[in-house]
Amino acid sequence: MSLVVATLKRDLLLAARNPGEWANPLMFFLMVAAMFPLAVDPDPKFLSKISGGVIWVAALLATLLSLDALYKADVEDGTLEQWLASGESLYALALVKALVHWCISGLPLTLMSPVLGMMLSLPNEAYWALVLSLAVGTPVLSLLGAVGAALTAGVRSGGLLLSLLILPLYVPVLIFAASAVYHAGIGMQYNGQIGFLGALLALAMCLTPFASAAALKLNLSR
Amino acid sequence: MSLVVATLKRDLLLAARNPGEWANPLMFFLMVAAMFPLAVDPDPKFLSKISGGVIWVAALLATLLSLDALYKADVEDGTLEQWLASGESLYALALVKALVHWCISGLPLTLMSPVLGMMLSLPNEAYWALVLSLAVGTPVLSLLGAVGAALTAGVRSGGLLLSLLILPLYVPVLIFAASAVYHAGIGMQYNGQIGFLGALLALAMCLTPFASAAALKLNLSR
Amino acid sequence: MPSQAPFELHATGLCCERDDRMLFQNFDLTVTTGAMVQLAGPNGAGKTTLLRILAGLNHDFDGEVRFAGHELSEVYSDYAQQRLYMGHLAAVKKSLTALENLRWLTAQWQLADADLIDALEAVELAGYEDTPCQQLSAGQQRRVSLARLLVVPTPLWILDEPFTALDKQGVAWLEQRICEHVSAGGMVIITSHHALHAVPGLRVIDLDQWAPEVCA
Amino acid sequence: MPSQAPFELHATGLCCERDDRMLFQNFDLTVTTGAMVQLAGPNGAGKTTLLRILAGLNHDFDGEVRFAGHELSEVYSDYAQQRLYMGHLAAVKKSLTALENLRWLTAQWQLADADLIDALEAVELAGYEDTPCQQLSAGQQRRVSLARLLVVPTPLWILDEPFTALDKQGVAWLEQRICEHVSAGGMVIITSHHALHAVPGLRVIDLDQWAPEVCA
Amino acid sequence: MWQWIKTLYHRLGSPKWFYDITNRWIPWLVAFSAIGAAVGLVWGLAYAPADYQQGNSFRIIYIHVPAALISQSAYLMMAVAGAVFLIWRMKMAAWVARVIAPIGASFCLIALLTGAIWGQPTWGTWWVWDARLTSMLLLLFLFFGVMALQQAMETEEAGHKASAILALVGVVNIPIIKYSVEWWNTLHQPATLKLTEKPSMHPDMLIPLLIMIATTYVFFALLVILRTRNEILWHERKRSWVKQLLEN
Amino acid sequence: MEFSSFSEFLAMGKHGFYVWLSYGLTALIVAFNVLQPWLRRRQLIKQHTQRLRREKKHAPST
Ligand code: HEM
Ligand SMILES: Nc1ncnc2c1ncn2[C@@H]1O[C@H](COP(=O)(O)OP(=O)(O)OP(=O)(O)O)[C@@H](O)[C@H]1O
Ligand SMILES: Nc1ncnc2c1ncn2[C@@H]1O[C@H](COP(=O)(O)OP(=O)(O)OP(=O)(O)O)[C@@H](O)[C@H]1O
Ligand SMILES: [Mg+2]
Ligand SMILES: [Mg+2]
Repeated sequence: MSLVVATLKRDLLLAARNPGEWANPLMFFLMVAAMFPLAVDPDPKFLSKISGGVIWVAALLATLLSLDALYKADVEDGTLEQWLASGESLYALALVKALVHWCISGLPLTLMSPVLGMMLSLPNEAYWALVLSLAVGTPVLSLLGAVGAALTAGVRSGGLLLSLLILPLYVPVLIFAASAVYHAGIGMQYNGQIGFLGALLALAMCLTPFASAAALKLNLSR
Repeated sequence: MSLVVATLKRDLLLAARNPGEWANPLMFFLMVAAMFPLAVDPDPKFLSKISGGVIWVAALLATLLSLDALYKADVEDGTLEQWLASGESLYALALVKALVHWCISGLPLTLMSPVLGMMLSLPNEAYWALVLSLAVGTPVLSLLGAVGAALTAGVRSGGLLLSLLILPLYVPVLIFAASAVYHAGIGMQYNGQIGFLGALLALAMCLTPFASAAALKLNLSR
Repeated sequence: MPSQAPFELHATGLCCERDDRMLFQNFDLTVTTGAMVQLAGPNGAGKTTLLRILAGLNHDFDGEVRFAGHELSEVYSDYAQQRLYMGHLAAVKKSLTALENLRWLTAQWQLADADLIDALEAVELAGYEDTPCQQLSAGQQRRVSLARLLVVPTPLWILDEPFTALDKQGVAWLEQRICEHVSAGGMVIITSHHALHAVPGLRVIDLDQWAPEVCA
Repeated sequence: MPSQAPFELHATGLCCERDDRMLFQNFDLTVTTGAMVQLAGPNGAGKTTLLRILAGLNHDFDGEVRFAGHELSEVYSDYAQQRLYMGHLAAVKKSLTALENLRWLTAQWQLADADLIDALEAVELAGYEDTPCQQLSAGQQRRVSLARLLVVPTPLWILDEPFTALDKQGVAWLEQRICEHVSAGGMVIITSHHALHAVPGLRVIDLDQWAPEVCA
Repeated sequence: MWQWIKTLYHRLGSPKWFYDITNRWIPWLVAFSAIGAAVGLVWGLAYAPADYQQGNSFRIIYIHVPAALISQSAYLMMAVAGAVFLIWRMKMAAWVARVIAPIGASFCLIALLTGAIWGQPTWGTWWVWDARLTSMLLLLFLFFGVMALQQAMETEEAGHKASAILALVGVVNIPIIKYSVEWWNTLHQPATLKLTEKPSMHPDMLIPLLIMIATTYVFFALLVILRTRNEILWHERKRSWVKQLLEN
Repeated sequence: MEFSSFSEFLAMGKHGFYVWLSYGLTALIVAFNVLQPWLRRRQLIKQHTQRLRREKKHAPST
């Protein structure tokens, strides 16, 4: 147990020492969202219709890109091997890693999203839904993505492969979250969607660490 | 000169041996484009308005992600050092690498784009503009991106850093290309935009290899 | 340091095949108090593989490894508390300081910082506690990882090439530390291409002798 | 193999500082026909750094290196045709075959495939021409890279730790190849932790002797 | 009963048994596939009456529906085989799982292509973001993901395990994906384009469809067996029984 | 029989293009799936027999 806490501390410390780890996804998020008006149509009325979806797609891509590095360094420098040697459960590790990943990707994105909403003329009523959906949805992205990261930890150019593996699994989150924001924007209820996201989160918390743990073991008992 | 040709051959051979190199960007392209209807609105009328922009953003992201690996393997296994030792010009190498990158990313994307156009209800009049803008625009993306790849070749988690460096440079390409497709879709002329893309391409061909060469030298004389 | 029941690790009939090649066959080994074993053999003989099997990290083999009479996988977390495994890789993060790294490496045993600082001093890293490890040389980084040997209370050490990147003084220090540990009733299993001249009671096992006949 | 003008490489007053530490100072070296130089020194002494300076790959130094009377950077492409540089890294792509790799490694000289196949045979890779290199062992991969020494017509070889990963036979073969090259009027500059006993006319330069006094 | 399961398990785990027994099955499977395809296609293409609305374009149904059904079953089978491999370490299961992926992806592709082609005359468009179409597209991506992962791993063994884990994660997700996509679709878009309103089909239309479905399942089994046999030949190449087999 | 002539059968009442295109693509994909294992099997057997022959040739010398 003490190792779990120590790992949590250490990974947060690492993120603090390498600001790129959390700043880069944030910048990417901003830039993807900023590219949209340029590519499509900068008319605010038009933007306000698509802004929720665009912000969510940007958040999803930013999360995805930051996932690649999740386990790679740990595999390469032997940290993961030491974890395995410690006899501590890999389930706990997988959970901690996903948690840390969320803290340095999903959480900043969530906090940043209102700014993007402003840039993309998000309807006023939808801000709360956007933040809420990101707060509940991005942990699911981290958890699911961590499975992919664990699977591809030993693979050379894992980045794109990871996207291929994980994007289809992200679809339910995307659909429900975007729909929550959209409905909030046209003044409708969105409890159902957020509830569904919550259910997904609960499910992901229980199940994905098992898959991650299995994948990690596979990468380690080579 | 013979080394230039040999490198061209070898890199294409490598791509043929590792199908992931060209298949992954393609899949990513498809998936990003497929996420938009899910996140925004699947109504064909609506889609046909944004399809050009969305396809271009997807192409841009797919190119970007595949850039990360462009020089990395060559740095790590000493290929680049051998190139430098050969006395052959780095300008030629940079050009060859960008060309190969385009062949395995931009070219397949261009060929695939009509399918995406179909899926995103691209207006019939815009297909030709889409393919043309991709054919002229993606080489610019490869050339510009190669500079970023050369700069970050020695950096650990270079992927996101690369995106940050390169995305702003991609903006002009994106704007003109998306506008070409959009104008074609509403039945207007788009020669001007394509012409501008062509000019960008010419400029990029002449200048970026110098920048890449300088960046590579910097990475190598450590 | 001594555990309640006497420490006992038995390996019987270990066989391991990699890439269609049999590395070793019917390998037997017993490790009890005071044992000091060096695995020898050329590159690719299977030393690391065997060491990882004995450490319970590799499950891809035939035969069995028992700890205190039980299958290793059944009592793995007990076992993990009683043995220290150091692999090829140092598990040292470049952007953390020496002390922060050592703290994580020993987190399982919850040691006091004062002890850790003493250990760093003993491996000649006094004054480097708060230096990020990327500013340390390769040998110094290994020393951070080796400092564990001074503070972690496990009877069995499993060390894979621990002399890597150490200079002469470092090698001498480590050999002496190993001797002390063994004479205090501890156990060590080690691989090294380096001859351990200064260690009494050393048993050298050449893996090639356990390899089956090679068919041309 | 002999070039028109006699081959001459002069280094004078080379100084190199890395991370605030002076590696060597006022280093002089002349390499002409038949020279055989080994750079020695402990890890981190600066052997690789010096070798790369002599190869024209590193420009971060004081002093000058002249080839046939000209600054190296002025006549670099001529120089590159006349010297072969082999670094720590083998520049072998795992998914290409031995022959394909060798073809790229010698592309500059446009050699016939038949010669390349002979060279592969000479380094005991006969029959592996069409095997992807990931299926070769580390030593065999090095041999692919070393096969160049048989076919490339450059008078000067600059080799950084060429014995890495080679077994005894391989080492003997390489030493012999170096002797042949030198006695045919070629030149070799080499770093190696390994003593080159079988090479006549060898000049060993210990880099530590060129390092300035260390201030404690 | 238990005993019987156990022997079956041991036999299935034995490549040699599988190789020998399928040797005897193959002719039957080939015959069934050929006859089934001949009867089903001729009946469906030439004898079934034209649809009162869609005319003759509905004849695409005889490949579209079987392909769509089989590709979904294929994913499930792949995941089950993967689970068997992960739990009981049965090598045969890993080979079967690996072999199913490209076959399943092929049928998925067939369903998508024929569906898209069918859409043109009936809906006037190649593609709409209908729930069923979207989830089929995602299924194709899942297949591709499993294949890419298998190929990317360094050793084959690791590839088997990794793709088995991924397939299992995918299986948990498939119902979620399907449900969410359907729900999303009904929210955004009134179902103007239904795949079919299922009127009771004319038996002359229905029977060939059923024949084609059965045939496709058999044909799928045949393909899996053929590929698995190749895997066996490769992996068991050093075993004496393979050597004997080849010497004859 | 739904069609009175073969050309009518081919035309499929204006939908010939769609029907035959889907059947054609399906045939291609199916053909690939049948050919792949067959070719692979031939290749495997060739490799095996070559190896066996090589091993036999080497056997007396060892
Ligand atoms: C790319 C486009 C299409 C895709 C991906 C697709 C996918 C599917 C799938 C997955 C099924 C199996 C449903 C099940 O699980 O039972 C199915 C069934 C079916 N499809 Fe399609 N479809 C497409 C286009 C069409 C079109 C254009 C039509 C005709 C108008 C059509 C008619 C049918 C019929 C009649 C069935 C069987 C009846 C049923 O189970 O509801 N499909 N399709
Ligand atoms: N992940 C792996 N997959 C397949 N084969 C492997 C793997 N790791 C090692 N091997 C093979 O197993 C054999 C033994 O490797 P091992 O690492 O145990 O050797 P070693 O005796 O420790 O060598 P060294 O002295 O170089 O450390 C080698 O032939 C190697 O090629
Ligand atoms: N890129 C770099 N930046 C800063 N310092 C470096 C760099 N590369 C090497 N050094 C330092 O330069 C010194 C000499 O390194 P060099 O690689 O030349 O040593 P070497 O004599 O080849 O050692 P070895 O025997 O390990 O090959 C070392 O102290 C090293 O720390
Ligand atoms: Mg080892
Ligand atoms: Mg060196």
